[in-house]
Amino acid sequence: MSELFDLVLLALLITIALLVVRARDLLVAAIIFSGYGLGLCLLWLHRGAPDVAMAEAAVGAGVTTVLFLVAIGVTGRKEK
Amino acid sequence: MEIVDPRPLLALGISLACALLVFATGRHYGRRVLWSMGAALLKFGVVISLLPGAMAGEVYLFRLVEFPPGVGIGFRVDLMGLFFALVSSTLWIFTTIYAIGYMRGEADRAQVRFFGFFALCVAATVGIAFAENLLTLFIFYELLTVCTYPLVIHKETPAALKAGRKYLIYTLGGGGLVLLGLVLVQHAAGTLSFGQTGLLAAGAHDGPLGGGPLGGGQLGLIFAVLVLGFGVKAAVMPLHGWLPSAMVAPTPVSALLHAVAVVKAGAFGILRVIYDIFGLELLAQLNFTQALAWLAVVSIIGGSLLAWRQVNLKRRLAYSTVSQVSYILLAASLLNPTATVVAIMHLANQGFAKITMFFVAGAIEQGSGRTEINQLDGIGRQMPWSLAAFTVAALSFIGVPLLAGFLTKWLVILGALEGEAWWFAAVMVISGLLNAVYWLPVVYRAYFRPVTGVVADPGWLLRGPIIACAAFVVLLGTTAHFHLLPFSVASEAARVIWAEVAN
Amino acid sequence: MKKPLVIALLILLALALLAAMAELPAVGQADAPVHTHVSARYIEQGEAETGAHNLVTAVLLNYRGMDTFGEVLVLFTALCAGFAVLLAAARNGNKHYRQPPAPQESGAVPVIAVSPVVSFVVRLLAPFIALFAAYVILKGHLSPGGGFQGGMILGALFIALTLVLGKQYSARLLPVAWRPWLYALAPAAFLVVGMIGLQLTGYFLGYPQEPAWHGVREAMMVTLEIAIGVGGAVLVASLFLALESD
Amino acid sequence: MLPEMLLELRPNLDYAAVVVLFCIGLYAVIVKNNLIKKLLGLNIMETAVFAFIVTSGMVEGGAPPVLGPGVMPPLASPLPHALILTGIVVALATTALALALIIRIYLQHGTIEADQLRELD
Amino acid sequence: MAAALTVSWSALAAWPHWLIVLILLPLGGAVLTPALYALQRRLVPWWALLVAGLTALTVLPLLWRLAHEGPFSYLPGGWARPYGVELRFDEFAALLAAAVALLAPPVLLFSRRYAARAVPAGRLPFYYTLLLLNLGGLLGLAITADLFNLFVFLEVVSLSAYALVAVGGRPVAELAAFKYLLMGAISSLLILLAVGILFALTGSLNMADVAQRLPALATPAALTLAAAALLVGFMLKAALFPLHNWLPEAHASAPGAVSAVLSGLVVKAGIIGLVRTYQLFAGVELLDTANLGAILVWLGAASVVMGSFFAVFQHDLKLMLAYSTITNIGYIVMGWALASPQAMLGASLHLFNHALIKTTLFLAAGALIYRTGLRTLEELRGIGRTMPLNCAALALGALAIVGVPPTAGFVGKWFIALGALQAGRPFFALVVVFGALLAAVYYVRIINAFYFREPEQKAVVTAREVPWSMLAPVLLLALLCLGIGLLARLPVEFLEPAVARLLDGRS
Repeated sequence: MSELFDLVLLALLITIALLVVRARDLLVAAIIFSGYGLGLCLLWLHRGAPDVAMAEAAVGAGVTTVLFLVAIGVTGRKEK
Repeated sequence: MEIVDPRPLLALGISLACALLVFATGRHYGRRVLWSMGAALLKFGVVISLLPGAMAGEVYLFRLVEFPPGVGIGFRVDLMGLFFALVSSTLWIFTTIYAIGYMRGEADRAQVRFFGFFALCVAATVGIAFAENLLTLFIFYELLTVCTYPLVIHKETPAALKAGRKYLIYTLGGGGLVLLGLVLVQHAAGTLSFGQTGLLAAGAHDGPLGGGPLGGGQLGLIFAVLVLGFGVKAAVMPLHGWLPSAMVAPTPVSALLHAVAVVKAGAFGILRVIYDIFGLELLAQLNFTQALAWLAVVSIIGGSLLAWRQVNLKRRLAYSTVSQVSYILLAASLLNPTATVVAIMHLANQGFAKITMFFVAGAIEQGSGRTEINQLDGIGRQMPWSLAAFTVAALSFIGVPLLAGFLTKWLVILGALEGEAWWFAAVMVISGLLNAVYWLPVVYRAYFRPVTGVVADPGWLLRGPIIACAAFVVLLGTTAHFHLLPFSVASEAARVIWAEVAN
Repeated sequence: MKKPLVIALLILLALALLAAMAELPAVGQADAPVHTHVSARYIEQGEAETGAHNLVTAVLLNYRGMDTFGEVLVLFTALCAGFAVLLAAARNGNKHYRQPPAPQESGAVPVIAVSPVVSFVVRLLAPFIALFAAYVILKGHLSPGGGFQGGMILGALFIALTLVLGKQYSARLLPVAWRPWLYALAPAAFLVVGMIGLQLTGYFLGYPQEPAWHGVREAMMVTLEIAIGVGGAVLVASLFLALESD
Repeated sequence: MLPEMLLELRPNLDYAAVVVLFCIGLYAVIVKNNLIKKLLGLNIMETAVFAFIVTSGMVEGGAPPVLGPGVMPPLASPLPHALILTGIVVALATTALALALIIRIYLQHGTIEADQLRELD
Repeated sequence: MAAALTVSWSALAAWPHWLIVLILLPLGGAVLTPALYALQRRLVPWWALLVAGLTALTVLPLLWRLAHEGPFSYLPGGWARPYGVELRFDEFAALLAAAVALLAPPVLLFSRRYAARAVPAGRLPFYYTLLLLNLGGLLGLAITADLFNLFVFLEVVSLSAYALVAVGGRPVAELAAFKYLLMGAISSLLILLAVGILFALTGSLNMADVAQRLPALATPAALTLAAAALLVGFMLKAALFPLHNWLPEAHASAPGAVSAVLSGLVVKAGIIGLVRTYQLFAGVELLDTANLGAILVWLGAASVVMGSFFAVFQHDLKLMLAYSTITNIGYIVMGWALASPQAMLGASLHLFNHALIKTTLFLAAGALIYRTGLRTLEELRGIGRTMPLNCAALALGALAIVGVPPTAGFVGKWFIALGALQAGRPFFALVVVFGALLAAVYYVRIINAFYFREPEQKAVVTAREVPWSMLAPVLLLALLCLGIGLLARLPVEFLEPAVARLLDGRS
């Protein structure tokens, strides 16, 4: 069960990462990236690292994403 | 007997101080002249004060700093170095006087630069002459390169800048070779100090610090690298290209290049390589000097042939230098006592004769703007003093007895025959003939063609040095056996070098 | 034409990485060096030596306090770097400054539009989140969490509040005059606590171990946690403000 | 050869995922033209390295390294967790500075596409 | 009197905490700088200078102790190795620390007037903060004996360096800074990856402990990967050919004082990293360190040649200097990788000397730009007449970078060339000489333009010497370029045992 959860989670992370890279719209990419952070957060929890999970939730899913959004707000959302 | 004595440093310091003073206060004509003349005379005094002791067998040493352990800047006065220093500091006096007259019309800024860098060049020359080790020699050798450059491009015309670039490319390339040789010698011998009858000789027998005994290949590489490196400045034939180009510079600079410092420095470097780095014994086993001798022969003949083809007086003089300096190399590579005397002696013979001719060429150009040989018709009657001096120098090069050049040729021939290398003797004769072929027509034109235009002898500031130098040419040729005069110094130097071998 | 080449190279790189990683001790093995060497000591004696139940905190604040000092410095550096890059190039007659181009029609995002619902939720939750953050900070040496995590949560909260309520509010929450001092809070706390440790134990960042001093030890830890928490929050929040100001 | 390798890797499948993530990130950094996209790729690379380090500190069936009543060994190694906490902050710092630079670049040049910026030079 | 002095020195040096003070001073000073700015903004430059000066003084007792006792450690928190973070002061750390100590005060003194013009006013406090952080980070990186701690300090150094490139606000600089950041971040990641692998293999992060445990391992691929990741990572930081692309623009477009720090000191962080890598893997027999060395030797030689070659064709003075940095990094790496005692000695010496020389050059170039706003040799023609002292300093520095004896630049190259012969690889001695020749060419170009051309630009004709607070550091450093060359005996004798120890450790 745990094994399976792990595998699904990893597969999910890879998929999200690919989506981030593929997304044409930067805003979408950034928001997907925040989902990526949440996925990582789950992974850390599963790996027995609640401390890291907490930091990742705040930083990876939260602060980093907001900073990206701010930058995209200035530069425009479309990738050429 | 080695004595610690600061005079070598003093001699160097005088020139350096002169350069600094000129740069600092030289905008004023009087000061500029005062510093330059004062320093030239003072330095000559210091250098000559070393002579009696040195002739009595003393060697003056002064170590300045040692930056990596075992490698440093130091000075050591032996007779060979002293001879070179004497020649250059004597010529400095004459060149300074001449330059004061010659440069008078130039802007102050240009003059400051000229006299300043000229003093630096002379300082570098003394440094080369008195270098205690190869590194010191190299430092001053490069200093000479760098300080000559502003002089070569003095006129700042495109042609001058181009010549300057060419000069730098050649000499820096040569410097690089010397540097490489430096590293190789340090690695092979573990030291760079002169004065031990062949630095590398010890290494060749006992093995260098780092590995096994030196192979002939390694030694050959070192020899080739060093000789070619110094050969660039000595204008050995395939490497002579910079010398004629540098003729764009003003006449005193040409004097510096051809007689006082630059070319001589190269030749002197090769003498050091032969006598101090390799040593006579080691070279006698190795046969490298044969190659050097042939290189010299090519330059002697080739230089003469090229000089013949020139129609511009200064260019002819330049190619003639290519030929003349190689006498030194040929003599040195013969490896016998007689030839050694002349290898050293010719530093003076060539210097005084060549500087006379340059001074005259400069005086002619200054007075009438004439630079081509076919413009010199009848000039001998208008400029009797100058052309008389010129003729003396030309005859000396041809090898007329009682003049300096005769001694050179005679002794090289004797040396060659001593070593049973008769073809080198033949080369000397041919070279004498070639000299006649390209100098006599000039003299002929000057005296026996009808006069054109109006010219006169220059003022005494120019005329004085010309006559003095020509007088020296005669003196060198006639007073060979007086104590403390150049010839005896040179023969004593050679005796010392060979005495060490005998031991 | 560039892409296939890159992909091919990346596949090669991946294979190399895989080959190397295949040699590492298998994941989760309890006898791997990771577990038997340094970590073993942390797990066995960490609580006794540091007084922290949370061994991660023990490592962060105690065993490897220098790393954590470096970490707050990195954050501080990032903030200064942000300022150094973004601040007021226009004043001071900077000749390089150009008028910013008009935002592109197609892509401009009105910074981050907040719907009333979100705004309400944020405001409602703010006190609770702050309380949670405080708990995470203060209890960091006992339970999962710590100064950092709490600080990051606080920072995120601050950012959310700024987005919802505007900058006037953030200026009230984080007075401009205090800011330079607050930036220095976390690293300076390390200096102070480290020096206290040096007085008490003879080592920079040392903690007294004698039972009588356990209270002091805990106080030192909590001080650091609070400093890291509050300082970290300020740094993160200021980074946001710096970026957002343009 | 490849199947054997995979077979050998089975116990280390987590590492394989890490490698894939790393390469995806690197791909974005190299190939993507938009600077923000590159930065996202960089972040993915960073998380991959973090995942690698945390994974190496995992124990089969281990508990989080927080002692307390009822916590039984084996525990996950606390050291990698501490390292990654630092790592996350470093990543945040790098990202923030990069975004600051991107904003400046956009304001100065009007674009953040790498090829257009190269042309401007 | 002398005896008393000696005793008090050794008493002073015996205080155990100097090593931690060495990094706390600049870092603590940096942390307080923004607050100080809020209080009294005029004081900030003086404050930074004070901090740098005190840091420089701190290095003295450390060097004294190192010279008398050999390398020593400091254990923050008192945790024995390998449980805590160990700080260790060995000869290589001392080299970088001494360079930082020597160069930080002049750079900061220079900055007071320079930055006031080159950096927008609002950014000034952060300029000083970042400089101090950068220097403190460098010191931390030099003295740490812990892999992860090395990474953390490397990040402090890198982040501050990226920002310092862009601090002047020139559009070119901002682009260059981003490029630098991207490369730097990738290299940091590679280093972190390697640290992770080494940790997974050994369970330890202490360098000495890891180095002790590595030889027992039987995992060639993992070891190779770790070594390769560290090498590539640090090579990127050091800008070794072919990973040098980011350097020229970043170093050339940064403000002058920053270029000095970046080129003189920050790239040396990469070199120190390479040294540490070497120390880590020296005992590992599974890896053929000779092969690794062979690659590095060639890369170093390529750096020497390519760097010089590009430098020769630059028109922009600072770009020329930046390319010359690549060359000199090449010398250092080549000397290291030749792994003969003299070559290593030469490389270590050159590490310090190049820092000094390049700082001199960049400060002098910065001063020219400060006065004239011009950057290319063409535009700057004739500047030697209007700013003679500054140009003389630049000329002296350039002479040193060429490696003319007896300047500081000579000694290192001399030993590297001798070391190449000692290692039986004369080709690399040739590379050293060739590099020196190419350097001479661009040196001549500079001198030619400054002294032997008529000025054309109005800014050149009207230029004056920079204020004394900028000129004095430049002149002082230029004189040191000469003086340290003359005193090279001291460092040589100081470093010889360290090199011998390192080579012993390998065999």
